[in-house]
Amino acid sequence: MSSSLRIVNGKVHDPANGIDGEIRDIYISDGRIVDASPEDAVSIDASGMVIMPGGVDIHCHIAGPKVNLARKLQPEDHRRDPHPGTPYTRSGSGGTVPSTFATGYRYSTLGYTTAMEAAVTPIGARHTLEELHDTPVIDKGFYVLLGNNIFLQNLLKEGRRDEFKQAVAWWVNSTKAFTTKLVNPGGDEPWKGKKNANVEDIDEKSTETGLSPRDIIQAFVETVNELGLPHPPHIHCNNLGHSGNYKTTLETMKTAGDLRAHIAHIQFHSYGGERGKNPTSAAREIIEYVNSHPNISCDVGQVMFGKSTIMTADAPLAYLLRGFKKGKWVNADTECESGCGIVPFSYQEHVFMHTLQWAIGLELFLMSEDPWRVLLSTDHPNGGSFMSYPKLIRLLMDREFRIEEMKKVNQKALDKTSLRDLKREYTLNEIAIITRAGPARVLSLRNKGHLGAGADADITIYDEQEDKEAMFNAPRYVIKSGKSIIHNHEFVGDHIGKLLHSTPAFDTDIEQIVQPFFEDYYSIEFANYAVSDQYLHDHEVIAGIKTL
Amino acid sequence: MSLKLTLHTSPDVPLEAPCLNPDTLAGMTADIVAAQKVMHGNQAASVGDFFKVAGKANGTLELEGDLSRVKYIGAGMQSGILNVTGNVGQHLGAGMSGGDIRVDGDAGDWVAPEMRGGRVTITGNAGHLVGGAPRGSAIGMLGGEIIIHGNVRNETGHAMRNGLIAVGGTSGDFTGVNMLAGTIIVLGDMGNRSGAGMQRGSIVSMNPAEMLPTFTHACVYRPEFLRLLLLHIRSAGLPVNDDHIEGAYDRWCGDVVEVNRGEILLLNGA
Amino acid sequence: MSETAKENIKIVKHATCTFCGCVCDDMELTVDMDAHKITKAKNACVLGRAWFAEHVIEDRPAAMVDGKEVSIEEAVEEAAQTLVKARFPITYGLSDTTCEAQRQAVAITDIIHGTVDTTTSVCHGPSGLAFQGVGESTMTLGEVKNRADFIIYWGGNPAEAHPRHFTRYSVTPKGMFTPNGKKDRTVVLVDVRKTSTAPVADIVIRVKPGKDFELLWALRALVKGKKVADNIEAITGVSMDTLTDLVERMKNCRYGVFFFGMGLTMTRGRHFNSGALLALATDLNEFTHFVAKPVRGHGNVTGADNVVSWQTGYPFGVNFNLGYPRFNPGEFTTVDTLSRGDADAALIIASDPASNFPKAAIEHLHKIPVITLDTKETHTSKLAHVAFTTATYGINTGGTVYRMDDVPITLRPAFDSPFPTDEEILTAIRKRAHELMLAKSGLGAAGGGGTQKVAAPRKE
Amino acid sequence: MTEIMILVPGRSSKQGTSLNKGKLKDEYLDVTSRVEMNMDDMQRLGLENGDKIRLSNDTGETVVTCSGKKATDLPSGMLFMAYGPPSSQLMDSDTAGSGMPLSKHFSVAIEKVT
Repeated sequence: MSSSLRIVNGKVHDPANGIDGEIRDIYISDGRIVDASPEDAVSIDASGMVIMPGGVDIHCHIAGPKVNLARKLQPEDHRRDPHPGTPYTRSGSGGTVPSTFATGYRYSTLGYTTAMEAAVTPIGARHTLEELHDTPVIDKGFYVLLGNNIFLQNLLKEGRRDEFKQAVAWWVNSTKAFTTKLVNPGGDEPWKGKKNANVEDIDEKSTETGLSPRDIIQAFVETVNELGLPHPPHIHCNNLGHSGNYKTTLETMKTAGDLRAHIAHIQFHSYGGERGKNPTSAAREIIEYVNSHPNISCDVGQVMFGKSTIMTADAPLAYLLRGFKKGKWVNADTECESGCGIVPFSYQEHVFMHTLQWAIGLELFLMSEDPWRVLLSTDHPNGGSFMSYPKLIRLLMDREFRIEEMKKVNQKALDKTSLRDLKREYTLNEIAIITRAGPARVLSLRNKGHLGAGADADITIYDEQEDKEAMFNAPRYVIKSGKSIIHNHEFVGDHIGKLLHSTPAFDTDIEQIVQPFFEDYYSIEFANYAVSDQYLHDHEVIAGIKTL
Repeated sequence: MSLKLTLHTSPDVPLEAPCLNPDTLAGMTADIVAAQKVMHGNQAASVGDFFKVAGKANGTLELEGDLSRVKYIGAGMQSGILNVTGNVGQHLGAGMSGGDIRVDGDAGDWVAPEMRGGRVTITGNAGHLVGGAPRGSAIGMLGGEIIIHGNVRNETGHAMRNGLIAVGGTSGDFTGVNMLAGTIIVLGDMGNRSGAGMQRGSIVSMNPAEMLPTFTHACVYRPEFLRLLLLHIRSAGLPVNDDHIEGAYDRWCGDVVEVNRGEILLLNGA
Repeated sequence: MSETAKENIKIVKHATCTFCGCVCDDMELTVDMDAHKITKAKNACVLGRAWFAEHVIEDRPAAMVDGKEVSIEEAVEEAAQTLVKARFPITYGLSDTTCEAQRQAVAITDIIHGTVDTTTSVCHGPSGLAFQGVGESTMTLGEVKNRADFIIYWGGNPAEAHPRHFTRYSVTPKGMFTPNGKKDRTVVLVDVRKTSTAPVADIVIRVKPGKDFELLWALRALVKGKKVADNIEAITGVSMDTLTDLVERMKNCRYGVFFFGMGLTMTRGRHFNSGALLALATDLNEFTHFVAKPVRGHGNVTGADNVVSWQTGYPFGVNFNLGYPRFNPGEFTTVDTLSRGDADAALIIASDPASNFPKAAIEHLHKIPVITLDTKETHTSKLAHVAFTTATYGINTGGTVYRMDDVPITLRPAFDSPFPTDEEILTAIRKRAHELMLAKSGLGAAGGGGTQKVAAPRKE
Repeated sequence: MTEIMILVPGRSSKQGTSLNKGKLKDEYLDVTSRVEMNMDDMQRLGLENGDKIRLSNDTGETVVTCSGKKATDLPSGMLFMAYGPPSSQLMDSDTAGSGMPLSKHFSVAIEKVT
């Protein structure tokens, strides 16, 4: 394949550059989009087709220790969904937690070219990087779990905020992470140390540290904004899945004040009612706050009916879900850093709670006033596989289809929502925003999510079709970094993709402060903890943004 | 005349031949049958490379030869009759939902895993995991019946949810392990740990058996359903005698580790 | 890297011992660079000291075909041809090499549509099956050090097999919530004989051989408040009083841990023994925090599980005959593919099945072309068609290994070997096999020019 | 004299250290061809430390050297030896659909080799 391409006659959707369905030519040279047609360019005729930047998944679980445990756990899930190899590509297995190769290839068969693994323990960073190296085609990065880090909490408890900031920056560097992740902040210690208890209130102070979840959230929001990481703290709020949790979510967002914060899978945090009873939708309360606060971004974490796998650093949540079916359950404690829970799961139309979750996700999408900040995700594979994105897109774009699907679900649950009244249909341009331009902007990926000159030549070309699920399910062409990967629906090449990470500056003296703690409480050598550059395959440092 | 396939060349490595079932071959002429694809290890081959094909498909398929290296015979079968003269390999009748398989010989491991209906009869012995569930799955056989005249090995009826497995000889360890419901009858000795983790269902043996400490003796009685089942498997050719049919049985309840609604019935005074 | 050169002596700090699954990464190696020997391994246990001290550069050809020395290129070509020709090639071993090499080995197997299995299948493979049945509540070893106040060793003898397990991770270290070390913990040992681990234990429970399952099952019932048969002592050899006491201790501890060994996986009951223990640990989470961990053997057997899982979806016993991975222990595991006579070629990496396998499996190995990669001569390399001598991981090569608790560690090699690494040889075989497969499907050219270059061994 | 006992092959640190020298070296071969036996059993069977005994079962047989262990450490009727080529000779290859051959606790007949 030539390194220069010219894509002609296609309808271009490039919202970042204000282009909404115009017929335009796109030129590619040396992996980038360029202004003028290179001389030796090979042409692709995209007549009748829609051209978009490659998709960017801002929140998924595709690599690392917990993902691999979930893979090993479910041979029965892989068995029915094999992923055969081709002469150019490796084989693998699918299901809700595909093998690394299948993950990369399947993302690309949907037109996605970038995906971010949303929760990695620092000690598991090396493992995650090895898996990401074996996750082909897409560019990728990960968020490092720091919200239950005991050393960092000790610094906060002692009011050592500057050292806290240095340590956060050190940890991001040492793990090759993209940004920080908080999961159920403050919840690990009661889980591991108090016979499986959990923290329930954002202002509940820990007896050990004297810190509340709010203290931790606030410190991270301020610190990460000060450090100017490309993406703000990625927050999985407390009380995920519990009825009445929308108040916790609102309080979490308020804690950020006017600083940047990203709320992960916000659907799982938008429930009304009281703890343990009368769950209802609080989508309106949540989305109104998001709509009116431009510092907040979120991904929806839509629930899709069918098989899923709950895998989360929120161990108490997984244990709670395990209680319903008494099936197989994994708990995995990581020293000084995190918890983890895994439960095979299935969302069913007839179940009240599952329908409620499905409807709340759609409400959030349909009531969102700024698609640039309310982004598409299923929290893969928690709410459903990323392979269900095309169906989700159709649900958003096609009200007739939505009405048909609404007939299949638990009507009592639907009564608790306003979904029946929402008439909105997403446009192709809005889809391009919530799946490409928006996540790229929220992640500060300046070369992604758009088709302007200088952008990475990550491009998807779909046949324009009435059935949007069919359309988004099978792009005719996928180009990654200027290389043809899918051509006329067939794999014609392979590509390793690159690691996206950030390198905030820090004072190296912080290592002297971390080290003694480390020697006392970790089980590996401090010198062997930080991940060396040998684990970076092709990579790119994403520059931060200064907001303060 | 039915369709008859006679092995003329033994496979060097395992041969995977799920096409060897009366549904798939229905309506095919001998030439087309011979051209059907099979996998010889990792290499594609055709039925004719290994079998002489004669006759015409009429719902009955006859196989002959030592097929102990041939896997997935009768897999996914929905109807018709499959008769084998000779031994068969692993995964006989995997996932079958109907029809009748009879093997005059021995069968390898995984006879009729995830079976949903129909019948399998083996006149010789069978291997491990008869009517079982694949690893990781919580549900095995869903229906139908498996009659084995000889012996079976471990994990017979692993996680079965419905149906009947009857064994004329002995069974190995963990007979009916994790079973959800259904019936397993073993006329000979059972290995240890029968019924471990069972929720519901019945495991019956004519010989004394080592019971797990999580089973309790409930009573001695003459269960009516068992007489009917025993008459049924006697008619299928298993050596059920009048003492079995008229005898009283010790009823053990378990597994208390689970919901304690399963039972193991042992012929009293045996 | 923290090394200091002093004439011909080099010190390597924070090096990792890859002998057993403890993967202790606090070695300080003194290396005599002239003699190519590690003269001292500070912090190493008896096994680790032997691992480092006995490592010498072997006087062997780097590559042999049918016992005759050949160039590495020729051996790679012969290996690739042999594998591509085979209808049921198997890849086996992999627990004593780096993840980087393991990734190449799985790639080869995928490309040639073979079967890959690791020594896990004859180690904690049954625990892997149990995991797939019931899940697992588990932890990294630092959590044990920091939190565990109640530890049960079951069917394992770390005093002999993992000598530093007690002092480094589980019993004596002082941790965050266990400031007094051993004093803050109760240690129980369950085994069929009084092993050398017994002196560490506060309570020793001797179970009748082959009755672990019954004992674990009874404990599960008791933990759930259910009754068990009165003759439990006759069945298991353990009295009801002992069981009741154990149950109370388990339910009332703060952070309980099971470590279990091959006394469960290798005995009658196999995966159900491991499964019973994992289920018991899960049950106990109704009352307190309880975790379990198989105590793994070889240095990177856990890495092999991880690599095979992320590349195929399944941990071991994976077959690619149909062009995609399938998993079925008993069908695709190596003892079975060999003793049943299914395999028609074998690629064996860092393992010696000809010494440890059942008789029937060893007999079949003698009948088929075998390719071995090993650092030393073994029973298997002796019968091999193609035998490579490779550099020793952790001593001569860098790369990644996973500790028994899935924690990955980067190796710090001590000195160079004249032999190539497993990764280099396997990468060369993979590239050549890929070319040959492309040629087979008419998509690429495979000719004499395709042979992969690998650095020739440097003779002294 | 023949008697049936339960053989428990396992790891020992001696086996571990000797295999670093090489599996074809004398030390490893020696370590893996020794079996431990309850002293009372040895006395009853007229065996002394260093005597050769033949272990056999349906799968195969092997000749090993025996050494005594106190009854408190090793129960009567049980034998312990390090894994290795000799113990493999007695191992059946059936894995019961698990991949794992029974590698511990197999019954073997003991016979003094004279």
